[in-house]
Amino acid sequence: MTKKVIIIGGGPAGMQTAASLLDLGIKPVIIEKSDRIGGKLNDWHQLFPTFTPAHEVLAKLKGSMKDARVITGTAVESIGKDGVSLSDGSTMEADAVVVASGFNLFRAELKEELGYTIYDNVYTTVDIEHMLNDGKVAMKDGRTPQRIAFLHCVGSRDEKVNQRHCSKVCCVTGVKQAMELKAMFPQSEVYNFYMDIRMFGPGYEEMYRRAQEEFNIHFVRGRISEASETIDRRVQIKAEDTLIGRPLKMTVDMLILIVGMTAGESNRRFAETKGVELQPSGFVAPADSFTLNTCSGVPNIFYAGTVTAPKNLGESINEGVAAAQQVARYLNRR
Amino acid sequence: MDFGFSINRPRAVDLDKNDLSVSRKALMEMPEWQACIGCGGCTATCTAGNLTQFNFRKVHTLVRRGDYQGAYEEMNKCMLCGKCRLVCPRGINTRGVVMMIKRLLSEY
Amino acid sequence: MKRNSWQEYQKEIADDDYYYVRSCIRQNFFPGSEKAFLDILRNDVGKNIIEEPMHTSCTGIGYHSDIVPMETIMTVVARQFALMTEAGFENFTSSCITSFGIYTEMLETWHEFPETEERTREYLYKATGREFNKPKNLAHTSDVMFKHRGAIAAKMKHPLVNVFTGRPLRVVEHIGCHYAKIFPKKGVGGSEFPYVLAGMIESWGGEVVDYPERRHCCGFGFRNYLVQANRGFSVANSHKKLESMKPYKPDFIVTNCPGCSMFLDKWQYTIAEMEGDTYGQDGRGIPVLTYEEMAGLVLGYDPWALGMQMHQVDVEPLLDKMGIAYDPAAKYLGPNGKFIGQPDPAAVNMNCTPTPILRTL
Amino acid sequence: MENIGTEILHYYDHFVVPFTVGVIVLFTVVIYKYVRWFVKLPGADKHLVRKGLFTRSTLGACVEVVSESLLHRKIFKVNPKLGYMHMSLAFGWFLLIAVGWVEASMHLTGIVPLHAHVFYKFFADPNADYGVSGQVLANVMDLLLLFVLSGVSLAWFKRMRSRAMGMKRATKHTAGDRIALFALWFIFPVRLLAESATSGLKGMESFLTGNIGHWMVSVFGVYNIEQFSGVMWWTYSVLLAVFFVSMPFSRYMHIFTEIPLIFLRRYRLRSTERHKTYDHFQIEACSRCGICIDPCQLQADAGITNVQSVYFLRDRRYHKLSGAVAENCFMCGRCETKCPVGIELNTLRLNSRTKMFDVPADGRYAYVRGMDTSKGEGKVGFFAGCMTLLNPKTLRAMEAIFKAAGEDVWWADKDGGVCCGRPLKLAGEVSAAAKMMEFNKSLFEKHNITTLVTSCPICLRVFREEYDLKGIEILHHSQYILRLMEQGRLSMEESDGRLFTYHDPCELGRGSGIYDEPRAVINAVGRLAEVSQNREEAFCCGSGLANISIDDRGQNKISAALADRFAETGAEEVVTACPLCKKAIARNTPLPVADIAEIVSARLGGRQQA
Repeated sequence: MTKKVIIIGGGPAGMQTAASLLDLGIKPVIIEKSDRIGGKLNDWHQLFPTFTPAHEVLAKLKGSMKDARVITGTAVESIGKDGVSLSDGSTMEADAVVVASGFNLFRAELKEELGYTIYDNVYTTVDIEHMLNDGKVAMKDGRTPQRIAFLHCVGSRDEKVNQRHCSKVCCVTGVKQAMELKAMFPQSEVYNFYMDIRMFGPGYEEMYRRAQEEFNIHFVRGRISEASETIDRRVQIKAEDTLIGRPLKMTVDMLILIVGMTAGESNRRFAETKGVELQPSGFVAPADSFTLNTCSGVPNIFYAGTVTAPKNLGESINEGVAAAQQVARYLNRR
Repeated sequence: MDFGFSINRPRAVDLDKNDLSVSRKALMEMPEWQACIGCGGCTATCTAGNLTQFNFRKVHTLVRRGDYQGAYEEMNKCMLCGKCRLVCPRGINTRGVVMMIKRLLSEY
Repeated sequence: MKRNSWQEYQKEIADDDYYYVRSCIRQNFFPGSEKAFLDILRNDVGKNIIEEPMHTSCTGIGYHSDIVPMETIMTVVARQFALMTEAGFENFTSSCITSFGIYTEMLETWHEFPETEERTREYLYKATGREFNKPKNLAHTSDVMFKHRGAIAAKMKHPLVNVFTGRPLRVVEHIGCHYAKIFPKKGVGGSEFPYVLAGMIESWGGEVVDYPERRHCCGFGFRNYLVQANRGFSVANSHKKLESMKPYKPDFIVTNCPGCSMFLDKWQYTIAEMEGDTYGQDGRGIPVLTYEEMAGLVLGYDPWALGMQMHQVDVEPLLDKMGIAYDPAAKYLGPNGKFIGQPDPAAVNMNCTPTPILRTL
Repeated sequence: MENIGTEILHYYDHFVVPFTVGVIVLFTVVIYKYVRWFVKLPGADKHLVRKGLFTRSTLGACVEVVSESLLHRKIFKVNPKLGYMHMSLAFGWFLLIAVGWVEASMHLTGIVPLHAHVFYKFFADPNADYGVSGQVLANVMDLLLLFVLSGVSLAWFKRMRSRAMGMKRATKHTAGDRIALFALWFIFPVRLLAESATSGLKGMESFLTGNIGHWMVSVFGVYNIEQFSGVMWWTYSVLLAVFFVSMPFSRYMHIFTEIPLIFLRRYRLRSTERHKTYDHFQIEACSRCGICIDPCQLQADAGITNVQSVYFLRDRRYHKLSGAVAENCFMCGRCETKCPVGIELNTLRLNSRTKMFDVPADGRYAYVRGMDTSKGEGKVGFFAGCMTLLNPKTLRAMEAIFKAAGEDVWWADKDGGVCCGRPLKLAGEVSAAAKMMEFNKSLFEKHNITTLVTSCPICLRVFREEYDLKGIEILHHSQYILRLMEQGRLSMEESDGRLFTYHDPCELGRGSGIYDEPRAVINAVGRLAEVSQNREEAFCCGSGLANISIDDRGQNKISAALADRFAETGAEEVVTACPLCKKAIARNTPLPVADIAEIVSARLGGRQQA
């Protein structure tokens, strides 16, 4: 008797779920809406806090799940009791479904006052990862930046854009990129504007300290509330340096918005299934947040990765392992 | 002409106009100074701060931002007792910071 | 300028039949502007607009200076609406940004707290025996002008183009804070990238200057100006804006708020006297226009009929650039031909030699 | 006149010119320096010299000159191999000169110029028979030369392998030092060759130079050796000249300078917080032997290798002293106790800082004027000090002890007070420190205390040395507690035999000479297991306030290096008597760390009192 398991999403969590299911003798199917697996890991350059090239991790994941069946270019429209319906109109039966559909990146355009897509030299951390992958980080007109500002918590902890949650990994991402850019442009000055620095993971705080001490990155506690373009297409920013209680203004060559994680856009659709509940943040709610992190209210629907909350890569991958275990337990018990 | 008022100077710390050369030099000499996370432990335990408005954290942060006005005079309130160094969670040589600010900024 | 986001902030603006209320202070500062608005709307655009002589101040300045209580201003606003209702109009348009903000604020308050509207109706009735309908459409007069910018463009005589170079004039637009900073959705383009004036400028051939302190307040701020001790703060705001726009070499500034027109213009004089800083071409200042004046010039109105001699910064260099013919001798003559007085030359416009004949008068 | 000229010319050869010039330059410079320094001494110091000149001090100085400048007794004590090297060079050379003088005076006739004494073998008459005394003297001279050469070879060896000499690190020298050193290394080997060649040619007998000379002549032939001897005498003279000329400008200035220093020191001259010319006698008496390098924990534990006293004195002497070098020192005093010349290293470091950082302090600390946050009425004052305020256990323990002893206490700074001033002083800001001192002094006087107890050795030292508190006895709390115990005012529980180890704080031990009282207190409440290096040799905790530039990593390394030493003793608890040491030790030691007051208060009999 072969049991059929569908994994929604071919990002790191989905890939690891597939790999772990294969280890347990279950052959899963990954349904990936884009045309390749790997999810957003495809876009990243180096991973914090070790500066490991993202493609190395991706290659490992790919290698461990190469026997799984992968359907790309197909999205899951809805999840039912006995399977899923797909964007091509077909349905696919399954004994269990693992939702590993991930997160969406916050659309920085929504923070209009920061000028993303309006001013030439406002970027997001995602743009920078792309530039790093392309091997050239530069201003719009190709000049080398002399002054760079990072703004933390763009689309996180912000009532004004209905993102009340902390996206958790952006702090360390911003610090990582600050270090990468400073290493690339040693003559430049790099400023990080933050509300809090939340260095929750192992080695993160140590990396933060290196950023300060060895890379001489300036950390200013205060949120940039306004950005404007100057005549030479640089960006004038205004913040309060809350530690001195004075407004602070400066002109930078690049303003980089450290964008947070928002709930995946498919969560809402999936939540139409009874037993799949959303949290106020829009992320899917696990059955309980201590012992059943990868389980839903439906016995044969499971979760892995950032579909339930912002997580770092290691946590997402671990959830793939955990979800596979839960799936196997469920299938064996039946 | 007397207007009965004059144009207020902007309160903003302007990193475009501030002369950052001294602060750069200081940070080069003492990179650990940049590791300050603004916890305020130094200011809370400060012997001089117990008796005056002297706020070490604020003054040294201003200096890092290139705002040197009055920093020397403020640092002269310090008694160099070293309590701040004992409490600093980031291990910053706070007394060294005081001495450096005084050495570099005596003419400001 | 990739500012397409203004399109996300659209507001409905009535097309015709406006009930018009004036501003308290503009009638003194820029007396030609409000008349020009009515003339343009009636004669050039062909719309129906009524100006009811019974209307009063909205008491907004008193309100923002903490001397007019909430209940009072609500009742005054209600009375204006009652006059509109009695006149048979539904579209309310206000010449003043402060008033526009007040009307918006009161309508929003009534919406959020219906009991306040009930109480206001009661006060109004007890005091005057009047009743009112809330306007179907509320717009600032600049919104109305924006709405009809295409019709004006069709009749344009002097586009916003430098006749010597053939290039668009560079225009700084400045929006009054109470236009969209309080209720961003009530302004065209919202508060970050307001489009109400920019739309006019672009329609009439000019180029909008986007400078870093574009959104900054002019510094009027009621109590900041009204109390002499605070004026240093007020002027500092205009100073900051002027410094920020300086490198863009704007040909003129246009605003939609009575206070902003006044302060961006007059503070240039103060700053020149205090610090010797002058702005604009050859240090002759940057002319500050109301949008009505801008529309009037575009449509070929006589600058002196528009009241532009009342400006602190001389507008002649701008008129020359636009290729507008004017009579220098008539600048300080009123409509009846009588000399209305002339300011002494000042640092800000020293290079503009006063007309010798008039000096002797 | 002509006679004299002929007689001098009798003992003349061109090769003596470099030597003669060298000697003239040497003595001119040395005398110029000494006279200038002495003339510029403050009047009070000159008075001390006049007062001491005809006392036993002078006699003592003479003895010390022999034992230290010639025999190098102190170096012997620290490091016998190094001592022998110095003694063989200094004492051996001295004897070569002295005996050589006797030999030349006895055997040369007429007016014998200086160089003829030095180059005696060259000018000696080969045909004259000086009898037994001549034989004896020639062999004694050879013996002395051998003695010096043994020292020289040790010096060569030391350069190549300093560890073999019992030194972990040897001094890094300046170019001038290297020239002088080079000359010194070759002077005696060349002298050996020159004298041997001449002995061989002239047929003079002696066990070393004579035998080598005969052998050389027999092997290489008379002609070659004649040529060779000319070259060697020239080389010898030039080497001496090079050495003499470079001497006053190199570390070898110490050879002479130690002598006046010994006399001046015997006359009770001391360096102070402000520079004076006496400092030059100390600075130039430094031989850069490098004995101060090994005890320095900055070098041993923190890897900081350019700030040790030898380098500090060198930089200061050549006007190259940087703030960074002057500041980077705990002034723990470990090097000072080892210095064979007895240079006041801490004081000199301090007055360098004063010169660099002291500025007029008028108007500073105006905010303390009229302030008084003290509490209590007692005649015994307790000054916790800034650092003790971060050690509330110590403070509580002192409270309990005072209460148990029934002492009425005046608390000077329980709710925060004004710093004692020593940290400022250690940073060189002596004028500012004076303001603090002035304030605290008047506070003590205002409250009419008769005893001042402090739990901070830093404060203790400045109270004792600078405050001039007349009629007020100043005690460290360890001394005070011991006194209470001895007076029977503290009823203590029976010793529970707990095994403690004790860390000597620098400021308390080497700084104030208080070693025994804390030990007595510990022995009264338990047992004491000493760490391997204690008392005068105790290590610094790495937290000393005098070091303004060391970073936290460096401090931590020094503190971490101590941890094992405490563990080795097998003790259950580390006791110290300084709030800074306590924190620094606790940072890296797994054992509990307590202030001496804590272990006493924990054992006060009848706990109801505590």
